[in-house]
Amino acid sequence: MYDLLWLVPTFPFLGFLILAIFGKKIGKKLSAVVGVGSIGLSALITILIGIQFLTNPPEGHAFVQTLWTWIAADDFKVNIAFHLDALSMVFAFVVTFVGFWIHLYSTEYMADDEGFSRFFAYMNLFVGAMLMLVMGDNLLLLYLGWEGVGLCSYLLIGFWYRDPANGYAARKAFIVTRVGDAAMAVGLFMLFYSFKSLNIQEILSVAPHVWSPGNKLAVASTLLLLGGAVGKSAQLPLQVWLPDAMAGPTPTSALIHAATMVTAGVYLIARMNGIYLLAPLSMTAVAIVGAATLLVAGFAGMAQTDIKRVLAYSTVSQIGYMFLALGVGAWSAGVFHFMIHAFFKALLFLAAGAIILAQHHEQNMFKMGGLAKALPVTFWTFLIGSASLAALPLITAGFYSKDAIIWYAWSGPNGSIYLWMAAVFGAMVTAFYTFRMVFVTFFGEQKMEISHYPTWRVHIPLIALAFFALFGGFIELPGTLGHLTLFSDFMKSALPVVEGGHHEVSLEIFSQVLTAVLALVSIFVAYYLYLKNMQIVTNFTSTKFGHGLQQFLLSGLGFDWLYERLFIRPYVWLSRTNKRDFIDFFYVFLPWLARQFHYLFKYTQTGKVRRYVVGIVFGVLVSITIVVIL
Amino acid sequence: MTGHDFLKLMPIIILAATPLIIMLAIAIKRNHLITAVLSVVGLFAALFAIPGAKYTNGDQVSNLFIIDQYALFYFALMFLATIVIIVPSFQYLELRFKGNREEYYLLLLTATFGSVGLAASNHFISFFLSLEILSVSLYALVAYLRHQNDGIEAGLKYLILAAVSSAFLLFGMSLVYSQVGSMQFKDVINFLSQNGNYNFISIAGVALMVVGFGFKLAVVPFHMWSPDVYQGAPAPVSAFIASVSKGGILALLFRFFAEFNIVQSRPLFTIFALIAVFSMFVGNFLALLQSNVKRLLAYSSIAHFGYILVAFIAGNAQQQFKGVEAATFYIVSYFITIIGAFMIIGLISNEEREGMEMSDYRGLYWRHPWLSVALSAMMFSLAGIPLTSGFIAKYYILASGISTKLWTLIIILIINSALGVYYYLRVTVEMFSNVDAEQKATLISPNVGILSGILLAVLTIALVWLGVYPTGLIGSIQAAMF
Amino acid sequence: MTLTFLFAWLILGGLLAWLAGRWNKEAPRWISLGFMIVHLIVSVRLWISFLTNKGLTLAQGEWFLMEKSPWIPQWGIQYFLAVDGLSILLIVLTSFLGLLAVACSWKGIQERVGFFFFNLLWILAGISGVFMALDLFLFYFFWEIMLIPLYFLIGIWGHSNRIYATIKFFIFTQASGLFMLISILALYFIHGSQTGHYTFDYVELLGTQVSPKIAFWLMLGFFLGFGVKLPAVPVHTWLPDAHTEAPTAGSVVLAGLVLKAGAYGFIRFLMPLFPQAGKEFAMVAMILGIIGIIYAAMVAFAQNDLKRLVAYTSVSHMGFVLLGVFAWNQLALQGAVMIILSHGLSTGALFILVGDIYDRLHTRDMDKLGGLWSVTPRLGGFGMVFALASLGLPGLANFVGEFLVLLGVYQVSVPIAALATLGFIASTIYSLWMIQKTFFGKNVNEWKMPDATPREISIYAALVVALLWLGLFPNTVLRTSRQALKNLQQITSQYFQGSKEATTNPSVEELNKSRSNYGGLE
Amino acid sequence: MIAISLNTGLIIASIMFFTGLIGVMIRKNIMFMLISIEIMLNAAGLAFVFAGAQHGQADGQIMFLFILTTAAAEVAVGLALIIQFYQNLKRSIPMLPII
Repeated sequence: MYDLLWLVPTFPFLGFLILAIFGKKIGKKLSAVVGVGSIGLSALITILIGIQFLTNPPEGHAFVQTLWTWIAADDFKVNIAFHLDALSMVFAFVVTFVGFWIHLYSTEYMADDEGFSRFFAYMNLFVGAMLMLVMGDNLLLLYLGWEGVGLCSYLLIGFWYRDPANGYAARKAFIVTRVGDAAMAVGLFMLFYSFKSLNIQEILSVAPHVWSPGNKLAVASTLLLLGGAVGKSAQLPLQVWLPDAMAGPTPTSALIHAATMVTAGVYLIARMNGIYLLAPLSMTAVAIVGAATLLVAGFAGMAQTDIKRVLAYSTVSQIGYMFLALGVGAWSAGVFHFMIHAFFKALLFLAAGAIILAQHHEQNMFKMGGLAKALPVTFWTFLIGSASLAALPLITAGFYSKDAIIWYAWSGPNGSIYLWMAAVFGAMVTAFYTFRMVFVTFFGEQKMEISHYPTWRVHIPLIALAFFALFGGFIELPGTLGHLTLFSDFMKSALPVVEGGHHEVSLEIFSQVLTAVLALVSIFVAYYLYLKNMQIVTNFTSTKFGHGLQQFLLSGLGFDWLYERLFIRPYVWLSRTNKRDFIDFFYVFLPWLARQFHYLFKYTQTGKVRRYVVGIVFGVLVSITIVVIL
Repeated sequence: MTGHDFLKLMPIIILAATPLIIMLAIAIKRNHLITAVLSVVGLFAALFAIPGAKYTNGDQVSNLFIIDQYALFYFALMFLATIVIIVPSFQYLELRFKGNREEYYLLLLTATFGSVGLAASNHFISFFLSLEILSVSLYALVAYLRHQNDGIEAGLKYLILAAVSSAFLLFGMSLVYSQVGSMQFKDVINFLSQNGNYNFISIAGVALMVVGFGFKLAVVPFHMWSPDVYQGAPAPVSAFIASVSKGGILALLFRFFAEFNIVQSRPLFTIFALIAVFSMFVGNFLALLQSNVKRLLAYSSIAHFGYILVAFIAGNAQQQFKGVEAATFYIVSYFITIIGAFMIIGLISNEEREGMEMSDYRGLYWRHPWLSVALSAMMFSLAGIPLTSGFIAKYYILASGISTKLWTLIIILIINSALGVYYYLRVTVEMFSNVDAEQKATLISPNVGILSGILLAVLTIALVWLGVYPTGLIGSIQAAMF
Repeated sequence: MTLTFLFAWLILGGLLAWLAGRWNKEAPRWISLGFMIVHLIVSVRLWISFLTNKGLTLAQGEWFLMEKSPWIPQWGIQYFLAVDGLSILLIVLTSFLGLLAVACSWKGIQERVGFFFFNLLWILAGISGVFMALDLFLFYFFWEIMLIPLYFLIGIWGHSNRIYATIKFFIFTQASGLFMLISILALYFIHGSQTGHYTFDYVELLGTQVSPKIAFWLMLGFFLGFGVKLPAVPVHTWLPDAHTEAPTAGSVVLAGLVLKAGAYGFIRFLMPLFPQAGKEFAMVAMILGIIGIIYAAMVAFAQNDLKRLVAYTSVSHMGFVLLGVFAWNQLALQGAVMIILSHGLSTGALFILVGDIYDRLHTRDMDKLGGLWSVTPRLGGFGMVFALASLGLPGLANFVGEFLVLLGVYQVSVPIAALATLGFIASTIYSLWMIQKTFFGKNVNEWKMPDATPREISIYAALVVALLWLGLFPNTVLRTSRQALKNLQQITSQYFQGSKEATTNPSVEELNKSRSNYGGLE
Repeated sequence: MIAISLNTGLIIASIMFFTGLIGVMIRKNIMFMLISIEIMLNAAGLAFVFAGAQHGQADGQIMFLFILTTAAAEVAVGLALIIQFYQNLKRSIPMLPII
């Protein structure tokens, strides 16, 4: 069964080719079939391989399938090969499974859009590129997938190309990720020259021998990889592009900017755990980046009015959690949270899509209201998703995955009390803005009538994802609540086991109880502020300080404003002033100089004979003086 | 005058006899065609006498002339050049001159005689006499179209300036003679190389003689006459001045300074170097924005003789690339180009005026493709672009310059040839730019006869042939050098 | 005999096209198309025969095919054509792009068609000559022959300001060529005085011992000659003018091939002839390369004329080649060759596209364009692919080259490689900007134009396939050029020791020991 | 038998030469220019005679004879041109200010 591994990425690429070339000709119906079918097939194969991987895993818990040698120059040899182990299994499963539901959903969401086949072509290309990324056997192939997904996010954000704002958002996304990719490329060079190969497994196995822990090169290369990860996963310095990426169609936001692409950074760090362990400094850096991002994104999420931007900021903050988990060394907890997050965040986005569809494409939450009764299925699935996001204790999967991270933030090998406090506070803020969103959109009186009632193609994906958002968490229970570690045993083969928990069990209970209580409290506060009497909020924001704070948070804590002044304006000004390429002035000066000489000598050609005789005499005088002098 | 000398001088004698025969013919019946044919036949006879002169040994013919391989090579070159010039002159005179045209050929032949005399002279007297014969016949030739004043003015201007420069030349010669005691070039040069540096009067004399050379070659301080004379003179005569007259003087210059190593004597080296540098710069800069094609060619010939002087200064240090070989190759390629160019100017003219202005050549590509191909080939050869003999010539000069490490001169030569490219390209640009309607009326439509057509084709093919496969000419030049 | 055929065939084709042009308009097109197809077949067959038989393992100084006959014996000049891996690749590129240039000027050129194709084919003849000539004089001869037809091409069929552009281009290349000629001659004399045998034969001239001071000046002469053609930054300003005014075919040939002559010159002549001077100058040249990349990218971003923008992008890409050549190790050189090929394809494609847009809308001003995707989705699609190729998207050809160059440069100096990677970002900015301004956004001026015709689609499809093939299967190309580049490094091995070990990593045995116990993966 | 030394002779000749030269440069009338040219040529001839006398050879004087003849030829052609020039003026053919 393993030999069919190469089919998994090939189907989406095939789908892309068919749709790109024959898209217009085969009409919407057929392109839908091709688009969804290719992802469905690839999901099917992934699941089959997954089952076989669980039942009788390949020797060494890893299977490699080499297709052909990609580049072979001097001692640099890279081939197109797929590496399947537990980690890539999880990612591949999530990408294809969640991807399939989103494709099914978007057949209806994009039904009346004239770029229908183009949309599915891009989506298939994205899934293909993401699979290359997660299953790449060497870092260059990973880089190929990395840039491929960056490209698809650019194409899909700018999908409605008629509006230049979408174009701007798309370019912003691609360029910011490209900044990260440049850093990552330098990291790749560094790795190549330390290990003479870019093959991931080889690097991980040879690393401990080549580098002593804390080695300068290890720290540098891991930090550079972190730079790449930060760019792609929209973490702190480079997180400005994700909120604007909401300009794309909602299924795109669901698939790319929630479930899969943005977690590519998590995959990279998890995959390269070997060298990260050798550089504790970078581990703490990852943790700090994660913690800071989750706080910044959380605060920003509180003040958003557009439903999709709230979800965007919540995605940034949840990935912050994953980075935090990886930073403290809780590898499998981070990946587990990735999986769970993929489910409920995709669910939330799809539901939000359904809401937007139903509200004449209105995205401002405060213009909606009272949809609970009008769209029951959407409401309940949205509620489950939000509960899971807010980590409602015991019942939602989100609780288990986030709680594990919060606990390891303290007890993990690299954890510290401050990280724990940041994580807890972050959880509280998450709960607040999530339920603020729920109350504002679904409760209160209905301001707009429903323009479009979602059909089965919307409901089934929502329900499926809701199921996982609820029950996905039970495969990994924390020590205090039944200690079921199905997921981490599965991940043992790929990721180092976390020897956390050297603190007593009582501390663990204390942190779980504390987070649960704080979550509930903030839900109540959200209920009180945004449902009971909105007045408090409105008159707070009317005060000068309140309004300033709201604008500050709304703009994502002013990063955009800062980057605009720091990078964009100088670059644009510098290139605009140099439009005529000042080096050219020198080459324009030369002919001018020649022309001046021309006019200078022109005086000698007066046409008068007597002037010419003077010329001759002048010549004689000069030669005589030369003879005298020399 | 032994029989052997007689055989040696046969080419010059035949050349001298031809004008006499023509005078007799004119006396019998004044016919333009017969005169032209007679002069061509005379020139061919002189040409065929050259092999005879070559294989009789003994070069010195009386102490005035020396007919060695070098002189005979230049004889052949000048005879051919004059033959080629006669064809367009014939057509030009038919078109533009109503008076009696036969005397033109007399003057032309005497001028060639003077120039040939220069190439063979070995003595001050023969040098001066040949120079004067050449100059006087040129005065009349320049002013031949006597019903128009610009020709006469050019003639007068040329006369006065030539007279002044030959006065300087003579005065220089007298100073040199006063020190050396003999007028033979050999003795003069031996005297100079032994005690040149401290005998002030002899060096001053040579410096004054340089004025004579400089004027005839139209190099910088003495160049001012050439644009006006080229413009005023009829096109074939300008061709003659630019080629044969300068060729003769150059041959003499090289013979005079053959054994004398220029680089050693500081004053002469500085003078010639300055002249070369300024000729290149002034020639190119003045030609840059010139809209009159004849004046443009005049300035470009100033620049080209600046390049040749670089080869002259390089001298004969390097046995592989002798300066004189480079200069001779350059002269041959220059002859072909300049005569061809002036011939085309001659063809593009009607009764009132010659096609001198740049605008007369607008859109020539689409009106007369073959004529414009010829002119472009000539322009590219002047610019020194490969596939033309101009490139090989420039390469030859560069090689001789580099072999004697004249780095500054070489760099200046490079810069100038880049400058030169500009105005040669402007001519080709003019030719392939589109003609707008109303301007079409004023254009002169060239009437290219069969003979001049063939001649042009021969010249262009020779140009390209020397550019692609120059071994033949290089071989004969290397054989002819002393 | 095939080598002489390769360039003589095109000269013959040019003449035939011109003669045919006097009778009817269509004949020259078909003639030149036919000649180019034959040329492509011959060069591809040459490449295949190179790959199949022992061509891959030529020892140093051995050539796969060689033709030598005396030309001007007095000066030791021979008609010496020879081909190794590197030249074959470039000749195939010449014939491929030449064919596309002929195809893309099918409708664009209406008046004086015969003379147009005469010039086009003679440029290609000059270029294929440059890639084969191994006698320095013959190399210079072809180097200059390329100029005249291009001068006519731009001068006659160019756009509004063509005269200024074509004269500027001509003088730039002519002057720099002359400086190169001085260096060639000086080398010729030094070799002659040392060995007594005056020759321009490249193989013989390789060994000449030149004193470092003089060698530096000679190397500078060559650098100027090739730098102007490359174009390296300080002397690049002729390229944008020449491109904006050239007809489409002229731009394709200019960007695709004429620039490559400069790059080829660097690899073949500059470093092997003056290795020591090259090594000393390497750092300066690399800094120039970086300035080239960043500076040109920024200027490109500011342009509003589409063709001028693409012209500056090729200046930026050629900055990478400069880096690769002066890093002078196997990786960087392989990368430089890859960039040469992929840049030829991607920029050639962009120019054809811009030419097609210009033929339809008669404007290249990006401010007027916009929203073309809705009018012509196919053109938009292809434009997107070519823009992505030019920004170096992995999977397409440019990335492989740029990655290898940076890898090679990293080994020589880390800061330069890091700075050069900024080039990735800068190239993204201008490529996306170009796409946004032409294809996306609202169709403000309601452009109505027909979508790509089958002829155009076949050209674009050929280019896309070529770009993908080079991007995903670059090994055939890398294999072809590997031995040739190894030989070149062999020549300069005295000054450039092989790939230097990275700074701090351990000795080699330890590495092998650890790798052996893992039993290496592939 | 040489009364005058070479240097004095040369000085006389050069004085004469430069007077002629200045004459050409200053005078506006073309006839006078021809006269000054004659003076210059004779001065050169004189220098030759002195040089010849210095070495006791006849070459200098022979040279002077040649100089005389050629100077005469030049002036003759010059006068012919001037006459033709003024004839054209009578037929009012425009004149370029060359003097």
